[in-house]
Amino acid sequence: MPPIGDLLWTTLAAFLTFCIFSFLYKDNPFYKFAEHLVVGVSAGYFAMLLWYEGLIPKLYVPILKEGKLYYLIPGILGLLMWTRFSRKWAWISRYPIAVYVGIGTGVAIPLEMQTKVVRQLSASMTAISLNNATGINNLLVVIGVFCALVYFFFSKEHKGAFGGIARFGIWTLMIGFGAGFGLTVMGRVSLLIDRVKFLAETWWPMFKAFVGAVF
Amino acid sequence: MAFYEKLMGLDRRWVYLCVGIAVLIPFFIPFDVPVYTTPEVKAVYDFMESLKEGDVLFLAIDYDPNAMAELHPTATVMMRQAFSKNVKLVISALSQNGPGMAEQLIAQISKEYGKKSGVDYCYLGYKPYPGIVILAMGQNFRIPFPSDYYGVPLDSLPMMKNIKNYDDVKAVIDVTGTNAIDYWLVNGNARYKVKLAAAVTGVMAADYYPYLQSGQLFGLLSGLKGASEYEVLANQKGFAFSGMRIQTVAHIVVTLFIVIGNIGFFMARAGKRRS
Amino acid sequence: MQNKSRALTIAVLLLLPAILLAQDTLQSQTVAPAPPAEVKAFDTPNDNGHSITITWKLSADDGAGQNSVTMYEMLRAESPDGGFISRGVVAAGVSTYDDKGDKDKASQNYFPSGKNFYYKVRAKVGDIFSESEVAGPASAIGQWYHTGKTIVLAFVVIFMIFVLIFIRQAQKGKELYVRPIGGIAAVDEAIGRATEMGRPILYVMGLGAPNDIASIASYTILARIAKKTAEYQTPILVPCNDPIMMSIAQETVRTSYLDAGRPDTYKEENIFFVTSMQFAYVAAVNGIMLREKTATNFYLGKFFAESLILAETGSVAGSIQISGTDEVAQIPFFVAATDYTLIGEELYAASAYLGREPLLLGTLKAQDWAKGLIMALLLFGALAASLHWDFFVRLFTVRL
Amino acid sequence: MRQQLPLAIILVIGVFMALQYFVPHESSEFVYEWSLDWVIIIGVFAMALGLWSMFVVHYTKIQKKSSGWGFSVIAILGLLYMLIAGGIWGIEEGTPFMDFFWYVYTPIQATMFALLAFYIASAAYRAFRVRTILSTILLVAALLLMFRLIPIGPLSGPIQELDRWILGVPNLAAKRAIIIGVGLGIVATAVKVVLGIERSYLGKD
Repeated sequence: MPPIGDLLWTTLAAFLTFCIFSFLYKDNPFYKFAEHLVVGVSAGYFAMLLWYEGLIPKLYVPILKEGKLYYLIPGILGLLMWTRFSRKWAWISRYPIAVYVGIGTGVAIPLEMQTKVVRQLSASMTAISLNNATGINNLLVVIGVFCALVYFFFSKEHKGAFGGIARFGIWTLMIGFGAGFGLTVMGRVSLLIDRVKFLAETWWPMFKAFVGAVF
Repeated sequence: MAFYEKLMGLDRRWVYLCVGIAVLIPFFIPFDVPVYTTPEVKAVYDFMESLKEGDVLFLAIDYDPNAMAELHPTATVMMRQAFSKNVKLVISALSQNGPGMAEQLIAQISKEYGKKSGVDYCYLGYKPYPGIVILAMGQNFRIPFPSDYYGVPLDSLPMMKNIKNYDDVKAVIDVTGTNAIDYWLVNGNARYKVKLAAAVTGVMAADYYPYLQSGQLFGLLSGLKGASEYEVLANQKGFAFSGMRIQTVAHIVVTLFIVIGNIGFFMARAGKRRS
Repeated sequence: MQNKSRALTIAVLLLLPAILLAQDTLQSQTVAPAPPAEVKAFDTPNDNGHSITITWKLSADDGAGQNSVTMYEMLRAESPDGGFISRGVVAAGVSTYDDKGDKDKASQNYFPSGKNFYYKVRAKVGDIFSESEVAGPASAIGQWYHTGKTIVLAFVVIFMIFVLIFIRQAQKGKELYVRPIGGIAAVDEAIGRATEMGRPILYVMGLGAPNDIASIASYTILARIAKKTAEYQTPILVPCNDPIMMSIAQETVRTSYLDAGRPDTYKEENIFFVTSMQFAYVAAVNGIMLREKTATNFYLGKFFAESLILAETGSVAGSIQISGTDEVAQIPFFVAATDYTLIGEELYAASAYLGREPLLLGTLKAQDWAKGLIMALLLFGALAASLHWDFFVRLFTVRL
Repeated sequence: MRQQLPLAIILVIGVFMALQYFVPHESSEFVYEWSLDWVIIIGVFAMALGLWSMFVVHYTKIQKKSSGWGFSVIAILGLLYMLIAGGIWGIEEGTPFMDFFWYVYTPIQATMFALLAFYIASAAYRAFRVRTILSTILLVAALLLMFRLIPIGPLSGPIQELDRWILGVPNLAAKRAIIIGVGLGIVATAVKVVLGIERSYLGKD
């Protein structure tokens, strides 16, 4: 007979698993139960995580333990977020938000230019040729990227030759999307298999053993 | 409501039901589905079959437990195949968290075939810096591994008597979820002309097909799919195959629904034309 | 204590190859390999000033001669005449090594900046080795500009110039044409439908961080859409997965209602926080769709695996769905399961399209010019690569 | 004060952080790492707003006895449990806090994730019709990739090859084009925000 604690916890997990699957048929009290439970639990989990992994190491320790008083600045900014609790002073919260957004956008400008634009561009600079497979494929990639970029033009009407290129571009995109979709099916199915495994190979034997032991 | 309308406007719950069945039935009821075996997998299998009793093979189990799901089946089936043919194995585990897992696997399978450490196989275990270890083994296994995983000096192992370096093993098969394969390619294959094949995770596979074309790898197994192909070839269908069976059925079901939807669509169009 | 043990493991890791090679007892090689030559030690370029680079000429017995070298070991000392300690190893065939450490003085692996060091390199096989001449002194210094990133700087500058040019034009009142985008054209219709049905609109900003640019783009679109919903008097529900996103969304929507001249009808409780964890959030949004019977769903921002869950549930509820994300892996599912999808860059163009403010349209034109430039470079680059004009190709590789 | 100062802050910080990227020197690294802490710390304080908002949503439901208010009780109980359990016993493995994480949160999130297996099928069924050229291309590409797991006799070989080609050539091209476009879109949006051209998200009055 399995330890009663494990059994209860695992049975709860199995029950919640069924609750979520029941949503496939229609929205129902079981799903609502699981949904609201997980919303509360996850919010609490994340909040505690922020407390222990965020507030304590990033604010409490630096200021009170290491005496890095300059950490008071973000601390105060954080406090300013709380002005949102009052209608009258809510506008003050724009300062921390401005800082927050400023950091994000500032970092993004060069970083995204490097990782998304320059790197992709240099990656496409490969030798093209018509007398070997690799060369031809490289050529096709370059053409594909070119046409797809044409599709993204906003300030030019998609008609005539330009429209033709754009159309070829969107075809390329569609092949990519189709491939992405088809490629993903396998991964999604294995997620389902894992759940079935949990029910059939972890929970059920445990449950059966218990029932067997009791009756 | 016309038949084609039914086909097109099928309540999606029927789809869900079919998917559920498509996963559950093959999960609980084992049955055969034909598995197409790719040449790059068959190449490895044929090579293994070509080995004679007493030949030595280097099996590198260079993956962490987190890649177990995808790679354990391959390592298992290959080890079984080797032992069943009385091929001797030199086994390394060049991934930091791998050695324990590899040790369990070896213990289990060597028991199945009554194989003894030091006689039928030699488990070297783990040492840091895979690049250097692989290179050093090209000189002599004893440079990085003076003694095996269990602390027995290599020189005292009967099986290792006249095995010095890669020249004395028929080939290296690297089962890996890490970049160890890159070191095997550079420091093993390129430097010492090791005959090399690899089994990698599904996501890694795409990056290594080029090496297949260039002949630096004589075979390549991609994730669970490669493993299942190999299980079929070696005729010991196990975990990978049953997983693949479910995948195959599920994919067929999805495909069928796409077909059904389109049949309905065409019938609808034909219907419109008539009226 | 813990620190000490970590330091110990680090030390062990550093020395392990040396140790394990030292234990080795084989008779085969007794001849020491030829030593590495022309050893140079110099400050590592483009770094934070805690690393020195060592280069050398491979030993004659590396890949040739006796072909016996298995590794090189770096040794460092504070004076040329002694006290050398091992700093790390590289495999044979490699002729450069960055001797780097932490910048934080407390760290066990601290590497002092601006201090002189001397180096020598060992070519090793087993426990037999031969040492190079001593190189140095060299000291680590931090740089103030990363030369490897110049190309990125160039792109940013050029792009800024484009932006400024076209903003200028826009200010001059120059009309800019923008081609129609299906997903954006459908926004009005979608809002109208919700109004007719007297049902709310759902706006999901995705699971990005509040300062992900995709999220910011989503706020700006929300601003436009909320303005319309305010005019149409249709409630808009914005469940958020991050408190800061919630705060920003509240400000945004409130402002839009203000602009629409209907501040009285703004309901703050309609822009609310659900939870920060991906699938719990999705579970809740699923519930909202089915229970509030939202007539129109917008999914604009950063989305991950949940994209398809939202889209499918939405179509079960029979809502019109307009989606847009920059997550390449998720676009296929939005394309398949929603009525309209803003593909990648279109997401970032949307606010300009909806806002129709000349300044914003100006930046669209700048984006097009940048695209044009990139397309030209793309073709020329491929050509250069084929003609082996490596200098050109190298120009565009960022050396980090 | 209410409008201009925040915009000024964004401009200054934005430009500074952008330049910082080009400076490898450790003082610049320090600023960057510190700024990351700022983001985290602001986030921690903001969480209080989130929890409050969540509490209000459910509390009003309960108060109004609006349909399904009972479930709101569950949500609040779940929240309180985690806060209290985490507060008392901490969040290490084996605490009542982590028990709830492993046996309540994990199975639910894993099952939500698993729903995708069903949804991907029904999405395929509804979307992949040979309606237009585009939807046909989408359909064919998806089918070809799915066929790699379906034994279709002699065709299987060529299909494997074809799939590899699709992934390596058109798929790669599509991805690259999208990523480049996205990159430009991101930079453009970021620039608009830093320059204060796009300010709708900041609110005004």
